[in-house]
Amino acid sequence: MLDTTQDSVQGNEQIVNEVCMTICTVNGSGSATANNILYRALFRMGILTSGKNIFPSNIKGLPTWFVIRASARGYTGRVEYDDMVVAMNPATIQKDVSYLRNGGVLFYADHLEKPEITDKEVIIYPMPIKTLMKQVDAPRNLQSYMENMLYVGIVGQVLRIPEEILKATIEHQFRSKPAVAESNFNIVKLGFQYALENIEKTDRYYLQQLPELRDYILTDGNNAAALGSLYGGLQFCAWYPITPATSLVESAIDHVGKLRKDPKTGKNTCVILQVEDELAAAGAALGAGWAGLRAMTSTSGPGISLMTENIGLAYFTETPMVIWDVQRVGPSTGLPTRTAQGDLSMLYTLGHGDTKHVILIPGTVTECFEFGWRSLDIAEKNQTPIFVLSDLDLGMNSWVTKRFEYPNQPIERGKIIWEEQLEQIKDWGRYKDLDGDGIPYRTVVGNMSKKAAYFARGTGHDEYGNYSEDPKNWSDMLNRIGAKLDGVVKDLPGPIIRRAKADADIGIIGMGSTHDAMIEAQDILAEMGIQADYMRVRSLPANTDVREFIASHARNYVVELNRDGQLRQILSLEISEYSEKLISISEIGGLPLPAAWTAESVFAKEKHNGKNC
Amino acid sequence: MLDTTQDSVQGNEQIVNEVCMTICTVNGSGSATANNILYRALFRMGILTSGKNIFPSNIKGLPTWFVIRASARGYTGRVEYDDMVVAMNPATIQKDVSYLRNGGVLFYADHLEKPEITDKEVIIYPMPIKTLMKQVDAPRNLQSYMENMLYVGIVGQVLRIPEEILKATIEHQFRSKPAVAESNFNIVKLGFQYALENIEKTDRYYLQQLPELRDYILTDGNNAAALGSLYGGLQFCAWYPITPATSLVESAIDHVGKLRKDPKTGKNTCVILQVEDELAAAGAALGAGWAGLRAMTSTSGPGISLMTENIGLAYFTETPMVIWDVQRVGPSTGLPTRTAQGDLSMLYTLGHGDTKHVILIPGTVTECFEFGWRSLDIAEKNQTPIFVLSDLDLGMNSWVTKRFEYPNQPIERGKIIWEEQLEQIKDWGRYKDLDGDGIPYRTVVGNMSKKAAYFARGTGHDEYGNYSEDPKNWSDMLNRIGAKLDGVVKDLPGPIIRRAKADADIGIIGMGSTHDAMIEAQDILAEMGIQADYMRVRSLPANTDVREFIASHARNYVVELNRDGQLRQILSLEISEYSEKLISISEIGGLPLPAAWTAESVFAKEKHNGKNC
Amino acid sequence: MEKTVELNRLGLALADYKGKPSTLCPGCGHNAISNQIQAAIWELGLAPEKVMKISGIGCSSKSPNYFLDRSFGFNGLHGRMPTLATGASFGDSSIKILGISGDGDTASIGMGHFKHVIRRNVPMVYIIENNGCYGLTKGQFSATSDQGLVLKHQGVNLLPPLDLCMEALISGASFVARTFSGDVKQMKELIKAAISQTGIAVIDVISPCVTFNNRDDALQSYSWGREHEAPIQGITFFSSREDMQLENFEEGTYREIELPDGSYIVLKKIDKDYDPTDLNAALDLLTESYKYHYFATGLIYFSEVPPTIQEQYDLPAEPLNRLTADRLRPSKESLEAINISLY
Amino acid sequence: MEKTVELNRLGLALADYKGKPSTLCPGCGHNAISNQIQAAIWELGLAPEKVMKISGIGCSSKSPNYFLDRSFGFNGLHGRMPTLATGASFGDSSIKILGISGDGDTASIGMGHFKHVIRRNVPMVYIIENNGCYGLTKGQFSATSDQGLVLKHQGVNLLPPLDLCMEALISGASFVARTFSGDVKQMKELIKAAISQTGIAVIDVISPCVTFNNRDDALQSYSWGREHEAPIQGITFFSSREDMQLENFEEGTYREIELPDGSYIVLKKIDKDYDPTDLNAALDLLTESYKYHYFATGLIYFSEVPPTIQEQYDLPAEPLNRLTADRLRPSKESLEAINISLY
Ligand SMILES: Cc1ncc(C[n+]2csc(CCOP(=O)(O)OP(=O)(O)O)c2C)c(N)n1
Ligand SMILES: Cc1ncc(C[n+]2csc(CCOP(=O)(O)OP(=O)(O)O)c2C)c(N)n1
Ligand code: SF4
Ligand code: SF4
Ligand SMILES: [Mg+2]
Ligand SMILES: [Mg+2]
Repeated sequence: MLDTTQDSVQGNEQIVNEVCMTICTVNGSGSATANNILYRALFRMGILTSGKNIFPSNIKGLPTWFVIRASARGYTGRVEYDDMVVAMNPATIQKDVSYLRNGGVLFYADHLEKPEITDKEVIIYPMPIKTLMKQVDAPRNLQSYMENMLYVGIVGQVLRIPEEILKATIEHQFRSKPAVAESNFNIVKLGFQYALENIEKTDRYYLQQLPELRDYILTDGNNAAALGSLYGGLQFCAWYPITPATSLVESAIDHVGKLRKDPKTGKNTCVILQVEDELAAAGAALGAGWAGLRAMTSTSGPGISLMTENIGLAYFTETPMVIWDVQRVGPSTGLPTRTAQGDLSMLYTLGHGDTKHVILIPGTVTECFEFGWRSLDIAEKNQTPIFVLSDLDLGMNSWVTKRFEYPNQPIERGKIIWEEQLEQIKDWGRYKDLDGDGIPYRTVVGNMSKKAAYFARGTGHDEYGNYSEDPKNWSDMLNRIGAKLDGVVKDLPGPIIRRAKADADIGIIGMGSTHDAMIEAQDILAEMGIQADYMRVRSLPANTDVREFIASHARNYVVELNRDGQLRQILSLEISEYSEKLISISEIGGLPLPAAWTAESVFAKEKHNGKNC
Repeated sequence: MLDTTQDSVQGNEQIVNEVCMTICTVNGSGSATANNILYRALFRMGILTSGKNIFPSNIKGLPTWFVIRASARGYTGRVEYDDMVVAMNPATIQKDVSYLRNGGVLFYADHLEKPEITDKEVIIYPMPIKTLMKQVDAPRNLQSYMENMLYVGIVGQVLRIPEEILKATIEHQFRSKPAVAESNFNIVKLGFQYALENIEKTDRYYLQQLPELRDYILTDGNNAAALGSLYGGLQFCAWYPITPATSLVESAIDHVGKLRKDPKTGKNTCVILQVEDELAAAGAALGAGWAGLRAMTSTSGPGISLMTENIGLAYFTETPMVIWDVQRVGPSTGLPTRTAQGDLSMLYTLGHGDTKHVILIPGTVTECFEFGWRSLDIAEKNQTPIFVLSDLDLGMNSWVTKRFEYPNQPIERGKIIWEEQLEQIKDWGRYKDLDGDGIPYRTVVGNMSKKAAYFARGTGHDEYGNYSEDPKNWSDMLNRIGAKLDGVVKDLPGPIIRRAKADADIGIIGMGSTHDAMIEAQDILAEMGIQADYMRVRSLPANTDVREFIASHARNYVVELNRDGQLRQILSLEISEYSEKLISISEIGGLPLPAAWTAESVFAKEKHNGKNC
Repeated sequence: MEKTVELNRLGLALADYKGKPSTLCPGCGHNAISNQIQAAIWELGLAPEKVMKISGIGCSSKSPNYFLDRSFGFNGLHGRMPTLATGASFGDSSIKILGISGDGDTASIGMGHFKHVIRRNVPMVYIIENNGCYGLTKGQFSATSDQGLVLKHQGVNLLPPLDLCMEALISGASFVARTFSGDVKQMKELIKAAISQTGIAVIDVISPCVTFNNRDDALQSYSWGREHEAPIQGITFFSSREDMQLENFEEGTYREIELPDGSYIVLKKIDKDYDPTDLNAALDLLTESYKYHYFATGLIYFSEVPPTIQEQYDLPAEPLNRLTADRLRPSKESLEAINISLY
Repeated sequence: MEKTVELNRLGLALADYKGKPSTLCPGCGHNAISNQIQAAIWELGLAPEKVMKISGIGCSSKSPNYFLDRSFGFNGLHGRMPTLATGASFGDSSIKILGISGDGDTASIGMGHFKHVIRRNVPMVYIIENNGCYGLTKGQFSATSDQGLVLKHQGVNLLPPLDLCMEALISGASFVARTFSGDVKQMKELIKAAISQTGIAVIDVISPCVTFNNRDDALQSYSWGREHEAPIQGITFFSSREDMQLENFEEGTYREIELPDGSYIVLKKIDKDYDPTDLNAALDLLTESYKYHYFATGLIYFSEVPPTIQEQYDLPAEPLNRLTADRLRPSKESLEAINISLY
C-alpha cells in the first residue's frame, strides 16, 4: 500500500517538478495576486500544476490558504500533506507546519513567532519580510499586499523559477497596466535577489522548465462557463449574488460588452440583470425563455432551493432555460466557501409532483465552456430546464486546462416557429406532439400570426394550452413530458471512460471536479495492485454506456463529495438491476477529493470484500 | 377476471346496500349541503359508505360531482361506473349518463334537456324540480340551494331512506339553527312526498337499515389533523392559504378557541397565524420551534417548494417542526382540486446538500388525528422537521372512519432543558451528543442560566454552536445528524399488513389515502384467483417489517398515485437488495384510486410474468 | 337586416379582442376589468398580437384567459408575475405587457417583486384587481383587507391594510392610479393612458369579490365603493392632440398631460385642484384618504418616465427574440484571443 | 493598583455584554453598531438573557455573533429574519428581540417580509445595517445603492435607491429612525429608545462598508456621511422621569416623549421645528432629503403603539414555552364530545 505520509528526506537526489506547497496568509491581505503569479509561473514553465484556494467565508482577517501542486505526471488531485509551507499568518503558523511531511520545507516571515517543530525534520528558510519592506516605498494600504509579493521572489528563487518567467507572468497579470507590472516586478526581484544572495538551498525540491504548454490555458470554471454561455448565444441572464456562483456572472459581465455586440448594428445582444432574489432570477429567466430568448441563471444550493417552484413551472410549461448550480457545502448555508457535490439528488427531481430533470456535469474547465453553449442548445431543443452542475473547486479555482474549442455545431434553437412555418401546420397546438418525439412546436411573443398565441399556465392544460382538469388530458400531458425527457439522453454528453492498463474486475465512478483526483487514484490503485476502470458520468439521465460499464464490473465504487452517496443512489435507481454492484465512497469535509485517500478507501473495501490485493 | 362493466339488469332480486351514485351539480350552487345530508343519512342507517367530492378549481359555475358509494362489504374505493346518476347540471348531463352501467338509474331535473341514451338500458326518473319549487317560498339567492334539497328527498325516498333518518341528519347538519333545520326538512319532505306519491320504483337498488355504526364518525382528514394537532399540544401554527390544505388550518381556527384555553388562566395556549407566504410560514414555524413551542405549518406542493430553504435550515439546526403536506396534483400549479401522491420523492430529500427527512403517511382519517399529535412528539424528541403526507382525497373528503382515540401517551417534549437541568450537565453544548443517541440537549430562549444561550446558524458549527469551517467538525456534525435520523425509525408507525386468506406469493404495497381501495383490490384479486398480501407503508425511512414483507414475496406491486413510482423508488433505494422485487403500478389522473383497475393491473402484470392465474 | 359591426383603425371588431368565456363568479369585479381592458385596447387600435398578458395566481390572475385570446399570455406562479414579466419584456420590447395580479398575489406573497419591478421600471401596465381578500382560496384576509373586516372562518382582521398606490409611489412608479370596478368609464380611460405610458404604470382597481367580500360596509364592496367614491378629477383620453376637443372643456377647469407616445389625457378639475405631478401631494392624498376612509380614485401620480429597463441596455431595435443565430455567436477569432489571454 | 469596573444596575459589567471577537473588516460600520448595541443594553440594565438576536445573512447579519454572547441568537436565512423573529416572538414574549439585517437582506430579498413584519407589529427592534451594497458577497449593488454609484465588476448603478425609513413608515411602524455609524452618540440613544418601545421599532443605520463602498462621494461612505449628516433633533434618553434633568434644557427648545415602558426621550430642536409625530411631515422630510441629497438623521417618526401581534391573541402572562404539557392537551371529555358531534 502506498504510504502517503512517506518521508521525502530519504535519498538526496533532486525532486524535480514534484512538490506540494501551501501558502498560508490572511484573507483580504491581497495574497491572491501573489499566489496566482507563482502558480502561473509554474504553468509557464511547462509544468502541469494545480492551484487551490482554500478561503474562509469572510472578507478580511481570517486565515486563507493557497495550495500549489506541481506534478511531473500531471496529477492535480489534493494531497493531504505538504512538501512546502509558506507561512505568513501568525494565527495559523503552528497548525500549518503540522501538515508538513518529515523532510519538508518551511518558509516563514521571520517577524512571526517561529513555530515549534519536534516531531519531524523540517528545512527552514526564514524570510526577512519586514526588513526587506524597508527598501520598498509602499503606500500604507498596499503594505501587506507587497509583503506577499516578496515571498513570490524568495520562494520562486529557491525553487529555481527563472527570473524572466516571473517577469513574464507579472506582465501578464498586469497586462493593461505596465507601470504596475513594473513596480510589482521590482518587489519580486527584491525577494528573488535576497534569496539568491542569502539562502543556501538545502532542500531537494527543484522546478525545471519543460516544453511550453501551448495547448493549455489557466483559468477557472466559472469564467469558462460564462464564456461558453456567451459563445452559446446566451441572450438573457438573471442572477442574484451568491458564493461560489457570483464570479460566473461577473465574468460574463466582464466579457459581454466585447463579445456580444451585434455584428449588424453594434448593439448589445445579451442582457445580464441582477435581480432582487433567486425567486426573481429563476422567474425572469423563465419569462425570457418563454419569450424566445436563450436564457439562464446561475446560483448555488440556497438559490436552487428558492428556485424550486419556478423550475417546476418551467418543467411543466416546457420552457427552456439553463440553471448553473455551482455547488458549495450544504445543507443550509453550510460552508459557503468550501466545495461539495451535494445537490445532485435535489436537482434530479426538483419541484413538487412528478419531475425529472436533465443534469450536465462538467468535470474540467474546458467542459464548463463546452457545456456552457451545449446546455442552451439542449434546453431549447428539448424545451425544458437544464441544470449544469459545477462546484466551487471547479468554478472558482484556476486550473491548467485545455484551450477552449470553438463550438463545432451551429446554435440549435429547436422547434421555435414563426409566422410562415406556422401557416404550414394544419392544426397546430402548443403542446401537440406532431413529430412523435414528444417535442411540440412553440411560438413566442411577437409572432404576429393570428393563431400563434397561446396562454401558458402551470395548471392542467390540453394540447392547445387550454385549461383542463380532464384526467386523461393530464396524464397524457405528463406522460408525454416524461417520454420526451427520456429522449434527451441521446443529446447528452456520455461518460468518459479511462480503462485500466490490464483487465479490471472493478470500476471506479466519479463526476465533476474530482476528475483529476480520480485518475490519480486509479493510477495509485494500479500501483497497489488493483486494476480499476474509471468512468466519469457527465450527465443524467444516464445512457447505456453507463449501464454497460456498471454491468461489466463486479463492483463499482462511486466516489463523491457528499454524505449520502447521491450519485450512487441515482445510478442504482436508474440501473436497478445492478444496484448491488454499486458501492459508495464519500467525503464531506468541504475540500477537494484527495487521490490517495480515495485509493486507500477503495483498497480497504476491496480487502474487506475478501479480495486479495 | 372481474367485469367492472357488468350489467346490473340481469336478475330481478333487490340489490341491497350496494350502490354507486354520482350527483352532478354546478359549483357554487350550494349542493354540498344536500350531498352531505344524503351521505350522512346512509351512514346513520349503519351502512358503510364513502362520499367523494370531485370539484373544479373554481368558485362558481363549473361542474362538480359528488360520488356516494354504499357497499355492503364495506368497500369504499372509487368505482369507475355509476349505478345511479342524479343530473342537475345541464352542461354535463349527456356526459354524466355515459358513466352509467347498463341497467343503471338516472334521476334528472326535468327542466334539463333529456339526455340521449342509445347504448344501454337506463331506468329514468324525471324530477319536476321547478314545479315543486313553486311550492317553496325561497329567497332568490337560495333558489338553487333549495332545488338541491329537493333531490335529497326524491332520491332518498326512491332508495328507501327512512324519513326520520333524513330528519335526524338534517337536524345534525343544522344543529345550532333549529329553524333552518326545519325549513330544510320541509323541502326535503316535499321531494320525499312527491316521490312517494308519484314515482313507481322499477329499479332494484334498496337501502336497508343496519345496526348503528356507533364506533364510527363521519369527518375529513383535515379536520382530524387539526384536532390531532390541538390534542398534541400544538402551540404555534403559521400558514398561508392553499387548496387542499386550507381547511386543515381553518378547522384548527374553528376549534382552537374552545379546546385550547389554559385550564389555569383561561387564556389561549395556541396561536394560529396567517402570514404573507409560505416562506414566512415555514420561517415562523421554525422560529417558534426554535423558541421552544410545538410548531407546525400546513400546505400543499407549491408551498412545499417555497419552504425548501427553510426546511434545510430546520434540518441542519435541528429544530423541531411539523409540516403537513396535503397533496394535490403537480407538478407546478397542476390540478389544485384533484388528488395525488406526487410529493413523496421531493419531501424525502428536500433541501440542497445532504438531507433526509422523516415522513409520516396517514392512510385513514383516524390516523390523521393520531399522526397529528404523534408528529409533534416525534419532531420534538428527535429535534428535526417532520413531514406528514396527506392528500386531497383524505384531507377534504368526508370518510366514515373510526372514532378518534385519546392519545395514549403523554406529550413528549424531548430533551429541552431549563435552568436546573442545565446546571447538572458539566460541559453542555447545544450540539453535543451526550447520550450517544445522536440527540443533543437543547435550551430555548427565556432560559436565564448564564450558559444557556447559543447562537444557532445554518452555517458550519461545532458542538457548542460556534462557527466552524473545520472539515472534521463539519463531517462529524452532518454524520451525527444522519445517524440520529436513522434512530428515529423506532419511533415511527410501522406498516399495516393485511394477509391474504391463503399463502401469498406476491405482495401489494400502498400508502396513504388509497388504503380502502387497496383492501378492495386485494379481495378482488383473491376472487380472480390471486392471493396477495397487502402492506401499507405508514412512514419513511422504512423499518425492518417493510423489508421483511418485501423480502418474503416474489413480486411486490407498489401502487401509487404518481407518475414515477416514487414510493417504489424510495423502497428500492432503501431496500436495494430486493429492488428487483418491486414493480410499479401508478395512476395520475387526479382521481382516487379505483380498486378494480388496481386489481386488473396487478392481474395483467402477473399474467405477463407468465404466472397462471 | 344586416347588423354592422363597428371596427377600429386596424379593421378589427371588439370580438377580435375577446377571450374565453369567463368562469369567474357572475358579478365579480374582475369581469368588469376584463371588459374594460378589451374595450380600451380595441379603442386604442392596438393589435391583440401586440400585447402580452402575464399574471400570477388567483381569480384575478385567471382573468387574462377571458380577454384578448389572440395575445400571448402566461399564468405563472403566485406572487411571481413581476419576475416573469421582467424576463419576458426583453423578448420583443414592442409588445405591450399587461400584468394582471390580485391583492393577495401582489401585496402578500408578491410584495417584494412588486416593489422591485417598479424600481426597475419594467415597461408594463401593472393592474391589481384588489378585492381585499383571497377569492380563489375562498375568502381569507389579504394585506389590503380593511382593519376590522369580518370574514367567515377567519374572524376579525386586526391588521391595518397596505395601500398599494402608496407602495407604488415610493418605489418610483411614474404612473399611479386608482379606480373601481363600479366606475368602468374612468377605468377605461385610465387603462388607455397607462398603455400609452412607456414605463411601468400601476393601476390599483378596487374590484369587489361578490362571493366572499361584498358586504355593504366592506371597504372593497360595490355598495361602499359606489357610495364613497370620490374621483379626484375627470379624465378623458385622446390618441393625439388632433383628437382633443378642448372646446368641450371649460377654460381653467382642466389640465392636459401629454403621454410619451404622443397621446393625451385631459384632467378635469372636480373639487379642489389636485396636482398629480406632485409626489408629496399624492402621498398626502393617500394618507388622508386612508385616515378619513374616503375613496379617492383617478390619476394619482404622473411624472416623466425614467429610463425603462430596456433603455438601460443598448439593445438593437429589432426584437431580441428574432435575432438570427449568427448574430448571437462571437467569432472564432475572438475565442482565439481569449485563449491567448489565458495562457 | 486595582482597576474598578463599572457595573450597571444588575451588577453587570460591560464585558458581560460582549460577544465573540469580530471577524468583520477593521473599520466596518457594522462594528460600531455592535458596540453601541452592547453599550445601550448595558446602560439600560437589561440582562443579556432577556434579549434575543435574530438575523439574516450578510456581514451585518453575522454581527450578532460579536455582541451579547449570553443572549440566544439565530443567524437564519438570507432575507427571512422577520419570519424567524415572528415565530420566535411567541416563545417568551418577555424577551426583547433585536433583529439585525443588511440592506441586501432587507431591501432586496427580504422586502416582502420586512413590510409584513412591520404591518403585523411584531415587537422587536429592527436594525438595518445599511451600507448600500452587498458586503459579504464582495460588493454588488443593493436596492439602497445610490443611483450612479460605481462598483468594481458592476459598472454604474442606474436604479434609484429605495428608502427603508419610508418603507417602514407606510407599512405602519410606530417608531422609525435613521442614524449613522459615524454618529455613535445619537445611535446609542436611538437604540435605547427603540428598545423601550413596545411595538416594532425600525432603525436604518447608514453603516459604511469600508472595503467595497466607502469612496468619498458614495452616499453610504464615512466621509459623505460626516459631511452631510443633518440631525433633525438632539436626542437624549432617560430611563424614567426622575432621571430627566430638564434644567439642562433651555425652555421651549425641546420636547419630551414618553415611551410605553415609562422611559423618556428628550428631543432638542435643532434647526426648524420638526414634529416626529406627524406622518406627513415624516414623509415630506424623506422625499426632500432624497431629492436634495441631505442626510437627515434622528427620530423620524413616533406614534402610539398599535396592538402588538401578541396582544392580538389573548395569551397567558407566563411564557408560552414554559407551559407544562398538561396545560396543552385538552381533556378526554372534550374529545368524546367531538366524536359525538361527528356521528
Ligand atoms: C405558492 C402558492 N401558495 C398558495 C397558493 C394558493 N392560492 C391560490 S390563489 C391565492 C390567493 C389569491 O388572492 P388574490 O391574489 O387576491 O386573488 P383573488 O382570487 O382575490 O382575485 C392563493 C393563496 C398558490 N397557488 N401558490
Ligand atoms: C438565498 C441566498 N442567496 C444569496 C446568498 C448570498 N449572500 C450572502 S450575504 C448576501 C448579501 C448581503 O448583503 P447585505 O444584507 O447588505 O449585508 P452586508 O454584507 O452588506 O452587511 C448575499 C447575496 C445567500 N446566502 N443566500
Ligand atoms: S370568488 Fe370572488 S374574486 Fe373569485 S371569481 Fe368569485 S367573486 Fe370574483
Ligand atoms: S466587506 Fe464591508 S460590510 Fe463586510 S465586514 Fe468588510 S467592511 Fe464590513
Ligand atoms: Mg384578492
Ligand atoms: Mg449591505
